Amino acid sequence: MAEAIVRKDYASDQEVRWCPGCGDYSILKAVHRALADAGADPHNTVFVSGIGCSSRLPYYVNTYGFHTIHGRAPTIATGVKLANPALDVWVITGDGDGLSIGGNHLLHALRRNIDLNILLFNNEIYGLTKGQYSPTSREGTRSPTSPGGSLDQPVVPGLFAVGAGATFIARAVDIDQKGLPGILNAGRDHKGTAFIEILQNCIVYNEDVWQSVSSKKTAADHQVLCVHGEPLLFGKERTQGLRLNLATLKLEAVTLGENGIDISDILVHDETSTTLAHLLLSMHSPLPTPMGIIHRRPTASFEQAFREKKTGQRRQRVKQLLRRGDLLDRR
Amino acid sequence: MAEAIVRKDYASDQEVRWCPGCGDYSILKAVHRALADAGADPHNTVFVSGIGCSSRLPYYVNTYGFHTIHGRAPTIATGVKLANPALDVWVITGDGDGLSIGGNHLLHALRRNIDLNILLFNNEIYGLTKGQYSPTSREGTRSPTSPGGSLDQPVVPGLFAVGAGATFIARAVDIDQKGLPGILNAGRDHKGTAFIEILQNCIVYNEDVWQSVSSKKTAADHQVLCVHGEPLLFGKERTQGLRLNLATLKLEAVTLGENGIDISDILVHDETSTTLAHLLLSMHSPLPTPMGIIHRRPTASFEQAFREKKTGQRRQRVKQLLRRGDLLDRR
Amino acid sequence: MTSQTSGSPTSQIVRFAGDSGDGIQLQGAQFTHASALSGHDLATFPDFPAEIRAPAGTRFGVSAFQIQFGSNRVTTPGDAPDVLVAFNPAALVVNLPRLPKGALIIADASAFTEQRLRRADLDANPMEDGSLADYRVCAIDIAQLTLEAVKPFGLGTKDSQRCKNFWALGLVLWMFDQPREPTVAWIRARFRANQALLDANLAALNAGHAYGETAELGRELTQRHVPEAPLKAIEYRTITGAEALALGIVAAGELADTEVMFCSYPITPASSLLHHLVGLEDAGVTTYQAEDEIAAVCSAIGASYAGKFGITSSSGPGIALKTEALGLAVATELPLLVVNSQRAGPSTGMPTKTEQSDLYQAVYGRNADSPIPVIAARSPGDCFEVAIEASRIALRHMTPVILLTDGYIANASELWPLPDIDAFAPIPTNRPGPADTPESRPVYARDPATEARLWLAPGDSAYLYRVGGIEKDFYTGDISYEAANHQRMTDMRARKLARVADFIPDQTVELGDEMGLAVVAWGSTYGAVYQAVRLAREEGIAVAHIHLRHINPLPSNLGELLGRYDTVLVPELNTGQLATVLRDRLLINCVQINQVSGQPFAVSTLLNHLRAHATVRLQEVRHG
Amino acid sequence: MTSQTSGSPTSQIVRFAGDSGDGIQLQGAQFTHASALSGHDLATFPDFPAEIRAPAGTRFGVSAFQIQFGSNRVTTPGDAPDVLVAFNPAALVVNLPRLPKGALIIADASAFTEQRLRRADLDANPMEDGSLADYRVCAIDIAQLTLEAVKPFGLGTKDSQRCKNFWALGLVLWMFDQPREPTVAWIRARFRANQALLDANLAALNAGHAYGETAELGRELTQRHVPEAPLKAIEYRTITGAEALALGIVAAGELADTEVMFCSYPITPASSLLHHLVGLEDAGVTTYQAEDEIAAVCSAIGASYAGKFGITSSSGPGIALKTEALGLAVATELPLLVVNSQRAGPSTGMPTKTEQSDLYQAVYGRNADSPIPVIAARSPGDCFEVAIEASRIALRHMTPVILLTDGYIANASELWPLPDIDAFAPIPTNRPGPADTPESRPVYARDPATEARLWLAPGDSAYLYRVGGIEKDFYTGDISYEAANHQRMTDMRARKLARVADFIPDQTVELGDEMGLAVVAWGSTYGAVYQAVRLAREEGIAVAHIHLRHINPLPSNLGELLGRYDTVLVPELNTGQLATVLRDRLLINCVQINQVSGQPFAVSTLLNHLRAHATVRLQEVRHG
Ligand SMILES: Cc1ncc(C[n+]2csc(CCOP(=O)(O)OP(=O)(O)O)c2C)c(N)n1
Ligand SMILES: Cc1ncc(C[n+]2csc(CCOP(=O)(O)OP(=O)(O)O)c2C)c(N)n1
Ligand code: SF4
Ligand code: SF4
Ligand SMILES: [Mg+2]
Ligand SMILES: [Mg+2]
Repeated sequence: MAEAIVRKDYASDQEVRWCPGCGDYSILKAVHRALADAGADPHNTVFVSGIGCSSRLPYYVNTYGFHTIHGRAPTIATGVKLANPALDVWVITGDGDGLSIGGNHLLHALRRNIDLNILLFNNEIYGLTKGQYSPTSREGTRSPTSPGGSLDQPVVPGLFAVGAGATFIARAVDIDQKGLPGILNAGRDHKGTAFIEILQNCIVYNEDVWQSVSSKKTAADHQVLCVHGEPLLFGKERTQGLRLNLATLKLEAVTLGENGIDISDILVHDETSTTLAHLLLSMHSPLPTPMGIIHRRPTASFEQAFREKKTGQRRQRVKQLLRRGDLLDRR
Repeated sequence: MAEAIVRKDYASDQEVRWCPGCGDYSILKAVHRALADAGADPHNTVFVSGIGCSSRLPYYVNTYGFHTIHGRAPTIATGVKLANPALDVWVITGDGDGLSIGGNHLLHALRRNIDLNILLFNNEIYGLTKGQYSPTSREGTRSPTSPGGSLDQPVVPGLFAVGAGATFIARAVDIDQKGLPGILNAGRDHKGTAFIEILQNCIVYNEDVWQSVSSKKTAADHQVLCVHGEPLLFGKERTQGLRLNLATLKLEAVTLGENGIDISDILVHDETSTTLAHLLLSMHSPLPTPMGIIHRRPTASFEQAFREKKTGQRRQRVKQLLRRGDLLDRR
Repeated sequence: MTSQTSGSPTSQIVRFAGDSGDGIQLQGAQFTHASALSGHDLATFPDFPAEIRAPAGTRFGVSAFQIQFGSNRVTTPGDAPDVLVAFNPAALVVNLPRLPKGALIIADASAFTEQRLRRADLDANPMEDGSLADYRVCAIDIAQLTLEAVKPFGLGTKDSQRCKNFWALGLVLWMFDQPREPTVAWIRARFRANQALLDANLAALNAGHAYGETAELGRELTQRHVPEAPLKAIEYRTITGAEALALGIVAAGELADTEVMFCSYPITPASSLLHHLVGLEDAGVTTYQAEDEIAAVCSAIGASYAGKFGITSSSGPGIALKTEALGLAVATELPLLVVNSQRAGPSTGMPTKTEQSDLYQAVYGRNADSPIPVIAARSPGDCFEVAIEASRIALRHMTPVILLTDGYIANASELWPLPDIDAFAPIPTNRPGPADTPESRPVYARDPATEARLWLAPGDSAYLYRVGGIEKDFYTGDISYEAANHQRMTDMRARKLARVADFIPDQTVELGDEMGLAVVAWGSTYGAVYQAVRLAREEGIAVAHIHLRHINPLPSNLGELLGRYDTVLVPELNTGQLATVLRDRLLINCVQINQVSGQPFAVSTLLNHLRAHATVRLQEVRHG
Repeated sequence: MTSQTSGSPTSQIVRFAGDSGDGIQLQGAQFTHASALSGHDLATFPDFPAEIRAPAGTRFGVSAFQIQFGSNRVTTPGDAPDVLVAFNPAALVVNLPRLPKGALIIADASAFTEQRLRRADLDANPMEDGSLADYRVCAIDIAQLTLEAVKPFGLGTKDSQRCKNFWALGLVLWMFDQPREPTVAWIRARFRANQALLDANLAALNAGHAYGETAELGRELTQRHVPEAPLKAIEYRTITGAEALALGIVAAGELADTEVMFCSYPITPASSLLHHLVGLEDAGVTTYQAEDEIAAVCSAIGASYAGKFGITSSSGPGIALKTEALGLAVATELPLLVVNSQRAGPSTGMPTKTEQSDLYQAVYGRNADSPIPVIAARSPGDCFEVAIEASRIALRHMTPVILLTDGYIANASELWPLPDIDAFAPIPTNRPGPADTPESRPVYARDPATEARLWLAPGDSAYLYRVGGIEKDFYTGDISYEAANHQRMTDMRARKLARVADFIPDQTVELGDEMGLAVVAWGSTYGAVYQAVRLAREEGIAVAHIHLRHINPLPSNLGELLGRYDTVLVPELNTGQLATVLRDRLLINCVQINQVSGQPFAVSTLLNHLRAHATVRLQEVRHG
C-alpha cells in the first residue's frame, strides 16, 4: 500500500448493526485506529471471531475476516496462523464465546503461545442471545436465566490467563480512545499470544456494569494503570498506591504521606512477573481495577518452532515415500 | 452398613486391566483405603470418570460408578451432584481427559465450586491411545505424534486450578500409600470442588517421568510437603526451606544455617492464600515440587445455594401454572 | 383466509410493523389477548430482526407481528394481511410485497420524513408517488396525535413518543370491536411504579380508540366485527410454543412423579424454553445453565443417572455438539429428553428464521447404530402434549428421545383449551420396587414389552452398579468385547426402538377421506397444510391431510394407510428429509414439496401444489 | 480359501496368537513380509485386545495376527486358519472356535502349566483332555528350546524368553519355505545397539528353522510350498490402510500443488494415520495435534481458509464432535477432508473392533440441509487412491468431503502394486489466477460446472473478503436474511453436491454379469464379498459384485445398473445404512445382510446368504 492509510480506510463497506450506544462501536473505532497507526497491510491481516455481538466485528474491518462458530475462534485462528505465519491474526471474542463454550480453546491457545492477538470483549453478559448471565457475571446477577440472581462464582479473565501461562495480559476500557489503540498494537507486536480484555458496555442487557471503572468522574479512583517500571499509583491526584502486605500476601492500598508512607513503599510495576500479575488481578473492590499491560514476558511463539521443512523436490520425496520399506520386484 | 468395612470391601468384582506395574494400581489401592478410612457408604458414593486408562478406575470400586465419555466427567458429575446433593461424588480423570479435551469443564467445575472430589491422574501422556504427548508433557517430549520433541508449553494443572478460582488444590504421588489416602479424604471432606493432582507413572509410555519426585531416594530433596501453619522445609534433614524473594517476587531455596538463615526466615505455609499457591506451583526445577494440600479455603459450595424449593402440593402448583395469564372462560 | 374487506368477515389478518423500539411485539401480544377474550380462534407469528436492536428506521431493523383471528378454525397467521399497521417507511416497504390488492394500510404519516425515507433506502415517498395505488391507505399522524394525547402527563418527548404503539392499538381495537380491558389491566400492572407513564399510556390507548369512533375516516377505516368462534372447550388461554413446551415438561414430571432437571445453554430460538422453566422449583423442575451444550446434555445425563429426569434443549448447531453424548445415553440406556428448536441453517445460518431441516440429524445423525425415538410438535399448543408424550417414551423405554419443534412454533401463539392434567395417564417409570433386590430383579433384567432396563440410581441401598459407554454384557452389564454379545446388544437396541411403536397410537387422518391425494406432513407446517387441504377440498379435490407426531419409529399402520392413496405429497421446510424417512422405512414413492427460505409455507403455495397434483375429484363439494 | 492341508495348496491361512508381550504383531508383520517377498498375494488382520498390556495369560489379553497368502487373488485374511500358532492356553482356547477340523495347532507346550491354565480360566489341560481330538496338534517346548538356543549370549531369563516369537517364526518360515532374509535384516537393524540381543534373536530364528528341518515331526509338521501368485505389476510392497491413506494424502497434496495441514486428536483406530503423517514436512504435509476434535477440525478449516488444504481425521465419537464445524465448512465452502476410521459403537463401544456404522452420520448426520460428498475405501491399498479422489473432490468442488475407512482397513495389510504418481492427473484448485481481480472475477463468481466458489486466501493482495457461517448473499457474499436468497443458496448447495456426480466414473461391476443377484457393498467388506461372489459363481449362482466407492452422490448410472438384476443384496457391518441410502436415492427394494459384531464378515457367512437368495443359475460354471 503505497499511500498513507488512515483510520477510515480500515472500515469495511458493511452497515454496522449493533444497538445504538453499544460499547462495541468504540472498540471498533479503536481497532481501526490501531491498524492505521500500525500501517497494517489489510491483505495480510485477518480477523477471526466466534459468535456473539462482539464477534460481528470482523465484518466491519476492511481486512480479511472470518466469522466462525461459537467459542472456536482461537482454534480457527490457530489454523490460519500455522498455515501462513506471515499473517497478522486477530481474534475477536466475548465473555460467553471465549470463556463459556470456548474456555478450553482459549486455555490451549494461551499455553501454546501462538502469535495471535486475542481481544475479549467483556460485558459480563450474553448479549446476542438476549441477556443471560455469563461466566464473568458477578454473583447475584439477575437475568432471564437467573431471575433470583446467579449463583456461580465468576471467572476473572486475567487470572485465568495467568493460570494458562499467558505471556501477554492486558486490560482496557471500550471508550478509552486514547489508550486502547496503543494496547491493541502492543498485543499485535507481542510475539506469542496476546490476551487483551476489554471492558465493554452492553447498553441493553447490562448497562453500566463498568460505570465506576470507565466513567471519567470515577475512573481515577477505581483503576490503577500498570506501566512497567513505574510505581503502581492511582487516585485523582495519584496519591494512593499499592503495596504488598507480607502477612496476607495480598496487595493493599496505601496513601502517600499517611502513616509515613512515601513513594519508595509503593510497588513498582514489573510486567514480567507472573506473581505480580496474579496479585494485581486478584484485587477486589474497594481496591482499584488494574488496567493497561499487566503482564508481558518475552518468549518464542509456537509457530516459530512449528516450521515447514520445504524441499524443492517434493515429487521426488513423495516417490521415495511410496517406495519406503522392502519392495518385491517382479522384473 | 452395620459392620466395619475394610479396604477390600471397596474392591469390585471386576478384573483390573491396567498394564502390570502401572501407577494406577497404587492409586486404586489408596482410593479403597480412603473409602475404608472414611467409612464411606458405597450406596451413597459415586465415581464418575471420562476416558483414558485412569478413567477405568470406577469399574474397580465397589460403589456406584459411571464411565462416561472423553473429557466430560466433570459435567456428568455436576448433574449427579445437583440431582442428589446427598451423594459423595468423585471424579476420576487424566491429564488428557481433564486438561486436553476436558479443560473447559474442569475450569467451570472449579469456578462453580460444586462439591466434587476431582482426582486427576497426571502421567504426562495419553496412555490409552498409546503414548502421544499430552498438555502436561514437558516441552521436547518425544512421542508418536512428536518424534522430534513436543513444542507446546505444558499447562501446570495446579496453576490452572488457581486461575480457575479453585478452593482446594492438592498434589500427591501415586505410590504414596501413607499420604495419599489422607489427601483423598481431605478432598472428600472439603465443601466445594477439590482438585487433587496425582503424579502417576505410566510404565509403558512415559516411564519414570516422576522418578525424582517419587522415588524414596530422591523424594526428600525434590519435593516440599505443604502443611498449613508449618514452615516450608525440605531435604533429607529438612535443612532447606523456601523464602520469598521480594525483588523477583518468586520463591527461592535457602539452607538453614547458611548465610545467617534461620527458621524464622522460612515461609510458613498458609493454605488459604492463593498467592502462596501461585508461588508454590510456579516453582521449577531445581526448586522442589510442592506436594500435599497446597491450597484450601472455606467457601459455600454451589449446590448449597442450588436448592429445590419442594412443595407438598406439586399437582396443585402445576394446575396453577397451566392457568397462568388471562383466561377466556366460555361458560 | 377468504376474508372479506368489510362487513362481518369470518377472519382477519392484521400485521403490525415498525422498529424494534416501537413496541411492535407488545402491541401484537396485547391485540392477541383482546382477540382471544373476544372469543376468536387465532394464530400469531412474531417476525423480528436478527439484530438485538437494529438502528432505527432501517429495512433490516423492521420488527413485525402478524395475527389471524376469526370465527372459523384458524391454524395459521395467514398469508396476506388484510390490514398493515406501519410505523415508518421501512416497515411499509418491507411488508408491501405481502399485501394483497385492496388491503388496508394504516401508516404513521409523521414518520415519512425525508430523513427516514433515506434510512429505508427510499428515493421517493411511497405515500405520494402512486406506488400504493392498489391499496386503501389511511395515513394518520400517529406520533403527533399521541404527543397531544399524553401532553397532560408531563413526559419527555422520548417517553411520549413511546406511547404511540398504544395509540395505534387503541385504533385497531376499535376497528375490530375488541375490548380494551385486558390492555388497560396490563398497563396498570406494568407501570405501577410510574403514574405518569401509566396515565400517558392509558390516555394514548383511549385516544386511538376515540379517534376511530369520532374521526371522519370514510371508506378507508370502517369498523368490522369478526364473529366469535364456536369453541368447544370451557376454558382457553393464548399460549406460545415455548410456554406450552415448558408446561408440558412440568406436567410430565408430575405425571411421572419424578423431579425434572433441565440443563441448557442459551441459543436462539431455544433459549425461551429455558427462560420459561426458570424458577419453577416448586413445580418439581430445577434448571441449570451450563457452560456449553456438551456440558448441558452431560449434566442432564448425570441427573438421569442419579434418578432425576434429565432434559436438555438447544437448536441445530447446539444439538450437533450433543451428538457424542447422545451415543452415551443410548449405550447406558438412560431416560433423557432432548428438545431441538430448529432454525435455518447450515451453520449459524439465519438464527431467527424457521426451518424443519434437523430431521436427518434427529433420525440418522449419530455415529454407530444408535437408534433414538423422534417426535415432533405441530403447533404452539401441541407442544404441551408432545412434551408429555416424549417424556413418557423416555421414561417408559429408558431411552433418550428427541423432540423437534422450531423457531416458528416457539414464538407463535394460538388459542389453547386448558388441559386437565388429571385426565392424563400417569407416566410409568422403570424404578425398582421397594422389595426388589439384585437377586429377585437383576440390574439388567429387561421389561419384555419394552426391553427397558431398570432405572437404578445411586442412593438406592439395595443395588450397586457401574455403567459406561463401553459395550456391556447383555446379562451382567460388565464390559464385553465379545462378538456375539455385541450383536445381541445391537439387536436389542434396534428392538427397543421398534417396541416404541407398540405403544403409540395408530396414525389417523387429520382431514379428508382415504382416496386421491395424501399430504403427509410433520411439525410446524400443520396449520398451513390443514388450511390448504381444507380449501382444496372445498374446490373438490380429493385430498387428505395426515400429520405425523411420531417419526421414529413411524406408527405401525402408516405404510398400509398411505397405500390407499394415489399420490403421497410430502411438503417440508427442508430439501426432503421426511421424504427420505418414508422411502427408507416404507419404500413409498412420494412427491416432495420443499421450501427452504426461512419462512413458513404460505397456504396459497401449498394449495397450488395440491391443484397441480390432484387426481380424483370429490363427488360433491364438501367442507372439510 | 479352499486350502489343502499339505502338498502344494493355492493358499494358506496362518494365525499367530499369544500375549501382547509375546510380540505377536511383530511376528505377523515379519511373516507377511517374507510372504510378500516370496511372491504371494496376501491379506492380514491384526486382532489385538482393547487393553494396552493386559495381564499375561488371560483370555481377554490375547493378541492375534492372521494372514492368508497364496497364488490366487487373496482378498481376505481368511475365515478359518489352516495353522494356529498358540503361545499359551488362553491363546489356544480363545481361537479354537475359529479352527476347522483338521487344522494344525502348533502350541508352546511349556506354557501349559497349571498356573497358566488357571489364568486362562481352564480347569483341565486341553492338550490332555481330548478336546483337541479333531485337530492335528504339534506341541513343542518352544520356550525351552528358545532358552537353549540363546544361552550362549548371556541374556537374562526375561530377555531370553522374549526371543521365542522369532523361534516360532523360524519354524513357520521353514514350514512354508519362505525366506528368512528380510527378518534377519530387520533384527540387525532393530538391535543394532545391543549385540547380545541381536545375536540371540538371530539364533532363535535360525534354531526354529533348523528344528523344522531336522526334527522328526512326522505327519503333523510337513513342509508345504505355496506357489507364487501371477502378479501383474512390476513392483509391490505390503501396506496397511493407515499407511496407504497417509501416502494418498501426501500424493494428493503434491498433485494439487498445495501444502497440506493435517490436524487431529488421537483416537483409536484413527491415530495411526496421524502417526504416519508426522515428520513429512518435506513432502508438503504439516501435522498439528489439537486439544480436541473440535479444535482439530476448526484448525483444519482455518488452514483451508488460509490457503493450505486442511485435513482432519478421527473415529465416530470424534467425528460427532466435529459435526457443528462441518456445517461451517459447508456454509463457507472451504475444501476440507474429513477421514473417519470407523469403529464399533455406540458411544465408546468397542474401540479396537471394526464396524461400518458411521454411514448415516456421514451422509445425513448434520443439522440443516448440509450436503457433503462421502467416499469410502475398500481395502488397505485402495486407501491411496481414495485419498486422492476425496482430495480431488474437496479441492475442485470447494467442499468438505468425508472419507470413510475403518479399523479393519487401517490395521490390515495387503500386497500393493507401487503406484506411479506421475500417471495421476493433477488436481485442479479454484484459486484465482495472477490476472484475476475482484472486478474480472468476483469473489463469489462460481464455476458453472461445479458451482465452486473461488479459493481466496489472506495474503492475496488482489482480493479482500470476509466470510462466515451466517447465510450469505448469493452474489455478494454479504450477510443476507432474505427468504429468496436462502432458497437460492440452499438450491445451490444441493446442486453443488449433485454436480460431483458429473465428475465421478460410472459404477462398474467388480465381478459377474448383469443378471441374477447383485451384491452391492461398500468399504471394507470388499474382500469378503469378492470371495463369496467368486465362490458362488463357481457353484453356478448368477451373482455380481458391485462395490461402491462414491456414496454421496451415488454414481449416476447406479439406479439403472441395479435395475438389471432380480434381487439386490446389501451386506453391511451395520444395521442397514447403505440400504437406507439406496432406498432413499434410488427407491429400490433391497435385501439386507447385516452383521454388527465388531468382526469382519466371514466369506462363508456371505456365501450362505448368496445361496439362499440365488435366483438364476449360470449356464455353465465359470471362474469369476
Ligand atoms: C453452538 C452454539 N451455542 C450457542 C449459541 C448461541 N449464542 C450465540 S452468542 C452467545 C453468547 C454470546 O456471549 P458473548 O460471547 O459474551 O458475546 P456478546 O453478545 O455479549 O458480545 C450464545 C450463547 C450459538 N450461536 N452456537
Ligand atoms: C471423543 C474422543 N476423543 C478421543 C478419544 C481417544 N482417547 C481415549 S483416552 C485418550 C487420552 C487419555 O489420556 P489421559 O486422560 O491422560 O489418560 P491416561 O490413559 O493417560 O490415563 C484419548 C485421546 C476418545 N475416546 N473420545
Ligand atoms: S445487545 Fe448489548 S452487546 Fe449486543 S449490540 Fe446490543 S448493546 Fe451491544
Ligand atoms: S498404558 Fe500406561 S497408564 Fe495405561 S495402563 Fe499401561 S502403564 Fe498404566
Ligand atoms: Mg458478552
Ligand atoms: Mg495421561
